Amino acid sequence: MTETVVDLQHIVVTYRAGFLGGEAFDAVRKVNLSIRAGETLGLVGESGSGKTTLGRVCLGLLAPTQGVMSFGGAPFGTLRQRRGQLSVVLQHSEWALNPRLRCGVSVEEPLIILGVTAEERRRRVAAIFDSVGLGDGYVDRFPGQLSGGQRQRVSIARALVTEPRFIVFDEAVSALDVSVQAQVLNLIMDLQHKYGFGALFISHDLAATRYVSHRIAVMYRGEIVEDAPSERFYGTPDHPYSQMLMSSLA
Amino acid sequence: MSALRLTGAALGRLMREDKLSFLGLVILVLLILVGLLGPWLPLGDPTRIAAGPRLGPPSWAFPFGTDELGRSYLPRVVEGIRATFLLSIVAVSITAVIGSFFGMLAGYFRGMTDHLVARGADILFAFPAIIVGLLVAALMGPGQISAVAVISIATIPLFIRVVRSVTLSVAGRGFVTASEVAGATPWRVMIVHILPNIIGAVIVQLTYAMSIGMIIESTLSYLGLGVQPPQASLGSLLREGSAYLTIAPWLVLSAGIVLSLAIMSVNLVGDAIRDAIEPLKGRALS
Amino acid sequence: MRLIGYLLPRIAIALVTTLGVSILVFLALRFIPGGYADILLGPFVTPEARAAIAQRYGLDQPVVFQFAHWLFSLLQGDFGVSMVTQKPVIDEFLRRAPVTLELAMIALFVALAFGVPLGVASGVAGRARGGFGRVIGAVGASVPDVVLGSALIFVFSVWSLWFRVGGYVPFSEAPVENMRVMLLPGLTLSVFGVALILRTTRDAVMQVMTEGHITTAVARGERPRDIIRLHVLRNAAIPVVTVVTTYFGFLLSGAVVVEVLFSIPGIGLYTFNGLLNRDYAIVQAGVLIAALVFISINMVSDILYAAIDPRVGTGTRR
Amino acid sequence: MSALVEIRDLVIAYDGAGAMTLGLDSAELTVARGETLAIVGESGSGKTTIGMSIGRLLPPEARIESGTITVDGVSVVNADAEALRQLRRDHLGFVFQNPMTALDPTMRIERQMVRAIGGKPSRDAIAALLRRAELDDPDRVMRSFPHELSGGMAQRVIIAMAIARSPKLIIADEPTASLDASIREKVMETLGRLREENGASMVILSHDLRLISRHADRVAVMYGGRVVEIGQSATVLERPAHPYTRALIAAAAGNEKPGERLEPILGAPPVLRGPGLKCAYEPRCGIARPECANNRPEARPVAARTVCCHFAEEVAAATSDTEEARTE
Repeated sequence: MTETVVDLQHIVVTYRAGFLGGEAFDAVRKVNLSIRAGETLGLVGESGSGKTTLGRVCLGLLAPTQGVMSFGGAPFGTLRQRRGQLSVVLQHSEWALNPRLRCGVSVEEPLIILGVTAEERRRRVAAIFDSVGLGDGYVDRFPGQLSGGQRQRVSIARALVTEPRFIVFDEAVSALDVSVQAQVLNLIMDLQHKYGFGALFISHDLAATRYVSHRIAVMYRGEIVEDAPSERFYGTPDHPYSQMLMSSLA
Repeated sequence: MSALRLTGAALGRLMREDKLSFLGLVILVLLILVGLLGPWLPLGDPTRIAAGPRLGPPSWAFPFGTDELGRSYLPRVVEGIRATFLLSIVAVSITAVIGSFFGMLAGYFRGMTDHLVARGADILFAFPAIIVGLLVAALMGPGQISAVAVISIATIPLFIRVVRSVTLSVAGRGFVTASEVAGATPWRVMIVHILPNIIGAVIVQLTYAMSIGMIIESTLSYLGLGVQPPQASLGSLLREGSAYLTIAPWLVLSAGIVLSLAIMSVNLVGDAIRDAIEPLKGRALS
Repeated sequence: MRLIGYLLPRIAIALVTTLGVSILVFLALRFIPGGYADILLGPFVTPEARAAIAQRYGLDQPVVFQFAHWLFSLLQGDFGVSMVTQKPVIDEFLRRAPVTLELAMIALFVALAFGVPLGVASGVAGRARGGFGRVIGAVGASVPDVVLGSALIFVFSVWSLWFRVGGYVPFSEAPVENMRVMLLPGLTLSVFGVALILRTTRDAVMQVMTEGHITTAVARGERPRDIIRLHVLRNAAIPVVTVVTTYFGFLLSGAVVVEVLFSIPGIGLYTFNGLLNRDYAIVQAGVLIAALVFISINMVSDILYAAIDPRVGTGTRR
Repeated sequence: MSALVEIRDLVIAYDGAGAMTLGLDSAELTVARGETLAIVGESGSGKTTIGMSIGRLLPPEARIESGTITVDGVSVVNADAEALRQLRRDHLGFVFQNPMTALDPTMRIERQMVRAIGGKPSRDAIAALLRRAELDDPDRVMRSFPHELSGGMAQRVIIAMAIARSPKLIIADEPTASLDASIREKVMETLGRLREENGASMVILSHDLRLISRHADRVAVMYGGRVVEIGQSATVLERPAHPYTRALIAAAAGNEKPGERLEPILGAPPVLRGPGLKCAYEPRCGIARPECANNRPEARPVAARTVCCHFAEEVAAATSDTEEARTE
């Protein structure tokens, strides 16, 4: 069960500013990373560290300037070919769901794209709503009628409905209140035990990341300066930058 | 809530909060009804020659007076309303379809598509409407079809720009990214996610394009480039009436006032829809 | 440095647009019913003259050469020859340009003088639904020039009140007479401008008022007058500049109907008469000049953006 | 020496689309002179509303229904525009959450500083003020536009503006929320030092419990538009007497043991349609009893702080036991 889900080798992403090829800026520099099934890798860094860019590379939304991203041991291919195998949960819960569609319809979409039959879709959508703790009637509600935490649960349900092998959580709890954050963090951990997906948990909040991840990679100015089991971050990590991040938790 | 009750409530709130727009809505509905039901209304026969004195002033029998052939001008103006509305609606519908399609493509695909569509819009935008009218009249000769073409050419660039910017903002939202990651094709994303979320802005632009369309139609027809006799639109009636402007001003004024009311009502309804979609909350400075 | 990096692409875009416009006009004129060539040559022309004109316009060569030839002659200022007067069309346009320019200046001045202040006042007044700004904006934008012009002509034909319709006199020769003729059409054109600028300014001001730095200014206890003068106006300027330049571009090249109504001898009237006389060289030149004016005016507004908003051109999204 | 700020029985309502919601449900609060008071609360708790109401900087759709707000004896609720303007200019200093949107994007920093200081300050005076806010290259900062500054520098400019006219009270709305963790601590230290140098009081609105414990003398916890617990920071954070405060501390990730599970607060923050007749926290409270659902607890002193809970003693006692258990 511990096959590698996502593997990044020497990934470099260069942004070229300006119309006539202005100065180049390396958002990600020579990153090597791999995530196994059932494991959550926390990716911590401040704004501008390149963590979101790396997340987009892992999702196949952004082709790296250099380096190879392989998925399940094979070249990534296209999102179309990989449909149903990976998904994403994003930060702002007010835009996580299409306001015009009922929650059930939003969660059903990945199954429609996979070509699953209507009967099977209805069954799996109902099941996934229960497993995220939103049974009885939430399926037919519109996102506008839900609280931030509930909307985030629906987007997690959508991310899980095709039982993908890999999920990226990009600042998925940062916009939530502290009390609701804990609910969603626990939900992510419980669902990982149940479905065994590999996860990349991107956040600027070391406390939340440390709680939910098995391993943590600290990113600073496009490079990974430390990659260690999360227990290390309850004590004193090696790299000075990691220690500085820890100081804000004291 | 049934759609009927929903619109009823919205109308009620509109009447209380925004009397101006409500007035606009009432005028628009009245004009459309009169335009559609004209022939069955007791307004007189638009074609009956010498129904009254030639160039007679407004009177009970002929509320809008009579034209140079003694025809009552009221039923002719009513016929004109229908022609002007119909012509503008046809033109604006073409604009909406083409404008939304290319605007959405440019806003969603970005890159080269965006540049091509933007340059295309810039090229069309460079021609003021009436100048396009001259060119089209030279090409296809005056008439309803060229009027429709001119209105579309003049309003498509505006439409593309608005739809493009709205699409840009919607495409950046989480639910679009999530659908892309799930492997949805660009077409599915546009139809299921983007279109329903920009339809509000499209409708607002539609009303504004309608009012621009009616201005263009009346100007073209006045210059003899638009609707030609025997067909009649508010613009062509303005043209006919202007020949007798100083001696029988009621011809031009009646058609002109009705045309202005039509355009104003469409503008006001557009404002109301725009405020309903994203209310602009100002702020007191104290 | 910032400006060059920002303007270079803008200039490139303007050139591409100009090329596109000229291709469009060139092709349009070629598909005129009855064939551009026949119309250009006219039915009564002797064979030799026909050959000479064909050679002059390169009508025998493939379309691409014709276009290159046509474009090259344009760049040298040769906008073709009027079929009626056989004189270069460009001279007539240059002779009439000041008239249209004067009309445009009057309309723009009135539109700015009323549109901006009313727009700011109405915007600052905020949500007042029945705001006077909205009423003026709605009415002004809804009365077509044709209707307003006709109404003014009728009123002043009955009680002349110093104004005169027709009989244009250049400002240099007789300023008062000139004003008597030009004020009415100028005002007619300005009404739509007032409404357009008023609505845009009002929306821009209301939008700026919701921005964070206005809250900071209020929290600092700045006087409302100062907040408007120093913070609101400049931040609301870009949308207003956009609409003003677009409107001015329209005035310079699209105000045909007012020139026809008030028989003002500007380029609009000249182009319109060109169409009536099927003198397509005039129509072609008129359309091209209108588009070129519009494109260059938009270039001006791009430069103004960079001057007003320091973020423009540095890639920071506004 | 009366308190600098006294808020009594304040009710503020928000007119949403069609529905009215209560921002504050007869809230009580006092800020002593020279004190740093932190107001902690989640979305909908009313913390921003009460903080901003001190300077009556409320959004247009907010209405003060009833209650009084006095700053240094001046009533804010019925102050006319001019009096309010002078109060803000001379006695209040504001620091906002997002420094990038709080500065005029089209105006250089120097001119904006002049607006804050008022009158005709010399360049050196402005530079000195910026240096006090620990901006080491004031000349460059003065010449730049807001978008040319980093988040941290922009926030320091705003802090300099806030203390420009040595206000009696600084109101900081989530001052470090949009800053990176590395500079958050330094910016808070600067703010605290400048407050002390001016002898001003400060109100900090925040949802970050750790930040509060290091920088505030007292802390007020808000829930459902009311102050449910207020007292010395150490007392309240180490031995909370209100079930919500305790649950909030337990739910926050950061001080749990590796592998230890966080205790989330089930349900979601309340939306108040009208005055509360029962304890607003009752639906989510772990120790709720019938009495909590019938009558609304009033503020009363318990274990050296003020609490709105019928069973505060029980909560205070319970936390002190688990506290010992945890520290062994």
